[in-house]
Amino acid sequence: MQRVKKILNDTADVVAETVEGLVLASDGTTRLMDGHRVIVRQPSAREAGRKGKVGLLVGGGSGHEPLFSGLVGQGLADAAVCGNVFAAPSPDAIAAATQDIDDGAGVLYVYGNYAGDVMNFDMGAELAGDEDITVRNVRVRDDVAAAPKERIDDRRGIAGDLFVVKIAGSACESCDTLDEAWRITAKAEANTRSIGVAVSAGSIPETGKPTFELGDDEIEIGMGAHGEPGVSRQKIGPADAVVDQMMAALLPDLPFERGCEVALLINNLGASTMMELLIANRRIRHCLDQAGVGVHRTEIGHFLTTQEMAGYSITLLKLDDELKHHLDAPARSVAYSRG
Amino acid sequence: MQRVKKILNDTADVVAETVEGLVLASDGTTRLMDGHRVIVRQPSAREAGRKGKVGLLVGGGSGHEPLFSGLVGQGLADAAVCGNVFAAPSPDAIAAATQDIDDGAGVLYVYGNYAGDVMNFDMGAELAGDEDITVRNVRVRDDVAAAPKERIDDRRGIAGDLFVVKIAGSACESCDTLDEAWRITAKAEANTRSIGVAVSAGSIPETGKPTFELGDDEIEIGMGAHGEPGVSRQKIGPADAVVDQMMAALLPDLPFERGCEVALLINNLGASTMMELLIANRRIRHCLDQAGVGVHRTEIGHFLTTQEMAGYSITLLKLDDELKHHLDAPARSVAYSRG
Amino acid sequence: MADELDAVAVRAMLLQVCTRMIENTDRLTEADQAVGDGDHGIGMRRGFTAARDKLEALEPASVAEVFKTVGTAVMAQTGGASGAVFGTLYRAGATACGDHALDAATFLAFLEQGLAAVQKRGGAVPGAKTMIDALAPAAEAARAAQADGLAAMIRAAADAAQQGVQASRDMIATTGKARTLGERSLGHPDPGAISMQIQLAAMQDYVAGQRED
Amino acid sequence: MADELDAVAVRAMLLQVCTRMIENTDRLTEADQAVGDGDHGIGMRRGFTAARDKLEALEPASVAEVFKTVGTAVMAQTGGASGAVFGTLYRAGATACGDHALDAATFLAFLEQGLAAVQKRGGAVPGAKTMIDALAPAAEAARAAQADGLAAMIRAAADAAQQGVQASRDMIATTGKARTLGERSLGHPDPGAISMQIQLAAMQDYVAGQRED
Ligand SMILES: Nc1ncnc2c1ncn2[C@@H]1O[C@H](COP(=O)(O)OP(=O)(O)O)[C@@H](O)[C@H]1O
Ligand SMILES: Nc1ncnc2c1ncn2[C@@H]1O[C@H](COP(=O)(O)OP(=O)(O)O)[C@@H](O)[C@H]1O
Ligand SMILES: [Mg+2]
Ligand SMILES: [Mg+2]
Ligand SMILES: [Mg+2]
Ligand SMILES: [Mg+2]
Repeated sequence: MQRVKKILNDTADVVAETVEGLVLASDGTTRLMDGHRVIVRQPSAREAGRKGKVGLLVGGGSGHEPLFSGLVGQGLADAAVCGNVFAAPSPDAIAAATQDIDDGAGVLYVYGNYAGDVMNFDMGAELAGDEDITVRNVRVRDDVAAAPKERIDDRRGIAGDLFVVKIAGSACESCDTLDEAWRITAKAEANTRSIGVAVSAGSIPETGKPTFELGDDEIEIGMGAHGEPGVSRQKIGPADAVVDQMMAALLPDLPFERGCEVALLINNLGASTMMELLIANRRIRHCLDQAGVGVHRTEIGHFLTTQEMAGYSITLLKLDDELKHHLDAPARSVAYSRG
Repeated sequence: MQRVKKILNDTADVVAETVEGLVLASDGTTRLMDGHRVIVRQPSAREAGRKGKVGLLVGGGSGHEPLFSGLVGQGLADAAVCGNVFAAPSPDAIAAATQDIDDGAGVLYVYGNYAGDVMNFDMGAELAGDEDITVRNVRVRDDVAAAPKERIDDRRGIAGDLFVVKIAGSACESCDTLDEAWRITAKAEANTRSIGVAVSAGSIPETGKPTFELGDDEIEIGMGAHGEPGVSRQKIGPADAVVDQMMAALLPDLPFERGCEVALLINNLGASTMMELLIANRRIRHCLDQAGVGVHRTEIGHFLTTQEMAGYSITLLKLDDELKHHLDAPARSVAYSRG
Repeated sequence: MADELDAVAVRAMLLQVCTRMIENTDRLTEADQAVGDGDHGIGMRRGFTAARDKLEALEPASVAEVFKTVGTAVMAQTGGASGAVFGTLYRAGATACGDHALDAATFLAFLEQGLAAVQKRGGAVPGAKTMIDALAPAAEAARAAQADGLAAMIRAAADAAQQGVQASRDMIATTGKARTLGERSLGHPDPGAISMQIQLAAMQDYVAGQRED
Repeated sequence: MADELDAVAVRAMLLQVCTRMIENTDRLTEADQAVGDGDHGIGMRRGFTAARDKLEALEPASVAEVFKTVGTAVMAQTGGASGAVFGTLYRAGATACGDHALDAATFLAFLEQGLAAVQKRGGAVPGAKTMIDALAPAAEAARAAQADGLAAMIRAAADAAQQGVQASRDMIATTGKARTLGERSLGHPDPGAISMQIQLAAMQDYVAGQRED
């Protein structure tokens, strides 16, 4: 089979070149750590006059750009550690990033709940612990398709990362202690639910091959952010039916009840058209109206991608006043500038 | 041939459903005009206390989302008129939008320089003229691949639309007269140059067919925003070589000379990965460094798409203090929030 | 042989035009895929479907009203370059009809005023590979057939349009979305010219059918 | 027949492991495409290429140093789940070696301590369809072959790992990226288990080659 067509240099260099390009795209607001694929906010919080700030470290495998690396900046993460494509970063890089951003108040890690990330971030935290740095974790487990609610720890992190990192960024900016920033971030994580669908696969640049095969008329419901299989593979129906099925999985899970207010994220997994996402949004809002759920804020576009996978995910974050405050706080980065 | 796979309802309804979804995505900051596919800022400038503001109307064919409709908002356009997929909007919709936003100071039209748009916007302006509304046009002609510089009026508008609309939005917000807003916007347009490349085609939802065919190892240099052919079709080389070729067409055209400062836009035409754009950014910055051109601001992502076409364009806008001021002014919309 | 058509007959003739245009959606789309952005067929289908619906609902008071109805529907619903040019053709052409029934002189005026309006609107000259390259020869042939009556004039116009479509193959586009193709546009006929020819051929067939009655 | 390997020989044995792992890139990637995210082969290639480079530059002072070199390189360069688990296996296994040459007892300790560390690190139990399902039976077989010397022990371990790979076909994944596949993971072996088996088979072949010398 023909390699998937892309405009690349040597495929072994994609991650190194991507982080280089990301730093340049930040117009001086980030830098690359020496010897590691770690993108660090510049000036640092301390350099910008904010002493003793709780550090926020995010990261995971590459290939999902603009996340996580695009979320380093004011009101967001202090650093992002970038693994290889679809592979968690290594403990040494995580530890180095932790040391770089710690200013005495400890560091909060926010990352997706995958075996690889958990193991590597845990090892990184242990190495950082050797340097007397306190670390706490929030692992994003928003994908309702990954496991039933009773086994929430088996759920993986998908586009809900965006909201959790956004809120963590604001919390770490404003809270005095790591524990307080952790509490708010953990609440955001606990209130976030997502589900994705895909109609065609992405590919890993080094292999050049689609990571799965799907029939010409098939859709995968519950697709993971690396092309991991979802809950069902079926004939692709009209957009409204697809959305209805996704919403039926999302709404009862938390649950999102009548009278509650949410932030809504429709995330493009890669090659879907914005048109499809906007058409979905119509129906999502219809479903939310029916359920009596209000929308405080909508995000729609490419945030956590799976290379050129075609499909999208829907994320709902249930808000209270505290979460709303942190969600609406200003933020500036390559991938997310608001407020 | 199999239809291109997408998540849609009835393909005849895509535009109607897309504008509906866009308005909902704006969280109350836009509304849809009765009887027309026109998205209008809400509250209007007048309702927000800004009397006699110069109106800014943008628009063109649909299928390029998030532009133009995603650029309606504070510091940006007062309204966007949405044609069918790849088809300019009709004169009656343009005239209706013009009347809706005019507050006595006249209306500036900003749109891409295509025969269809020119004819329809001109007719719309004539209809508006019948109602004593003054209209001025800035037609974006940024695509250097479309015609040689001597025939600049034969050039079409591609992603440079973003910068021109951004600056027009700020100018219309702050200038007292239509002529002054026009002057600044026309300067922005005159200083903008773009070029695009594509490795695979987008499709029009109603036909479900790719709009062109390209060999498995081919790239089209100078690809238009509707899949119109470019200047050459060749074997796809490494990313750095592709970028070098694009920059060699861009830099001498204005020209962008040693010591000048630019805004840089790398626009995803649809299905390319952010990774590819970031990798390109690396090389673009290298080329700009070599040419002694500084970058004031970088935008990178999906702005003017061609459905699921894979490829990207590079836009340079040469800045002076006035343009920089208007480029940096705050803006809020579905597609573009900064500052 | 009807050498004059009243408003009701013109309505029937234009309904035939609508039907033919809708039937040719795929052909027109494919032609536009070769040299443009691939939407001409669906644009024309939208426009002429709207025109058909308006015509079907219309109790026509005049020939002018029939032409204008088509032009207005096409302009509003097609969008793009072709919505503007064909909308302009029918709307400007309508003003040539006055209160008259459609006879040879009126049809010639329709084509000539329509052509002038299209050229004024879009600024394209003959040879630029547009629908003008079917319309201009049609108008010219109509003028040459002035003395021959309506049916012969429409046939002459349709034949000339057909030749115009063929001639457009050898033209390099200098306007519209085919413009940047340059030499690559050679060998492909212009989509809008094909549309123009289909419309005139539909009129010809209608009038020929009338004649045989 | 070498029933004890010094640090230089262990280095040669692990170079053989690196070579085999690099050769199996495509097979491992395909296995991961079936049940995971399709990157296992390229991850292992990155990790074991780095390990090979480090080993080639190494003047090994001890067996422990050789194992640790591999573990550290794999952990730093592979990333993902497999970087963590194989990195942990070699690094934790290294601590079992002390200053000894590699004999049967040391190899058994390597496997058992490595296994324990991997289980502690990732929390996966046997039957969860991971590399543990090759490693645990290998360690068990090694213990049973305790009295038979190093070469026989490695052979027994490699054979058991091979059976573990087969057995993993019938397991439903409950960890890693295959987790959500549920029943759909049935029939496919675990990629990491295949890697474990390839590594033990490479060791076995090395020791067998040594013996024939
Ligand atoms: N300036 C012009 N004058 C006359 N006809 C034009 C002009 N520009 C384009 N056309 C016609 O429009 C046709 C294309 O129509 P269509 O595909 O519907 O519009 P678009 O180019 O906006 O996609 C061309 O084939 C050509 O015949
Ligand atoms: N918790 C765990 N314990 C042991 N091995 C694991 C665990 N999670 C995953 N693995 C192993 O890792 C393998 C996948 O490795 P790889 O594809 O490189 O990483 P990733 O899953 O991060 O893409 C699985 O086949 C499995 O053998
Ligand atoms: Mg992986
Ligand atoms: Mg068009
Ligand atoms: Mg067209
Ligand atoms: Mg994997």
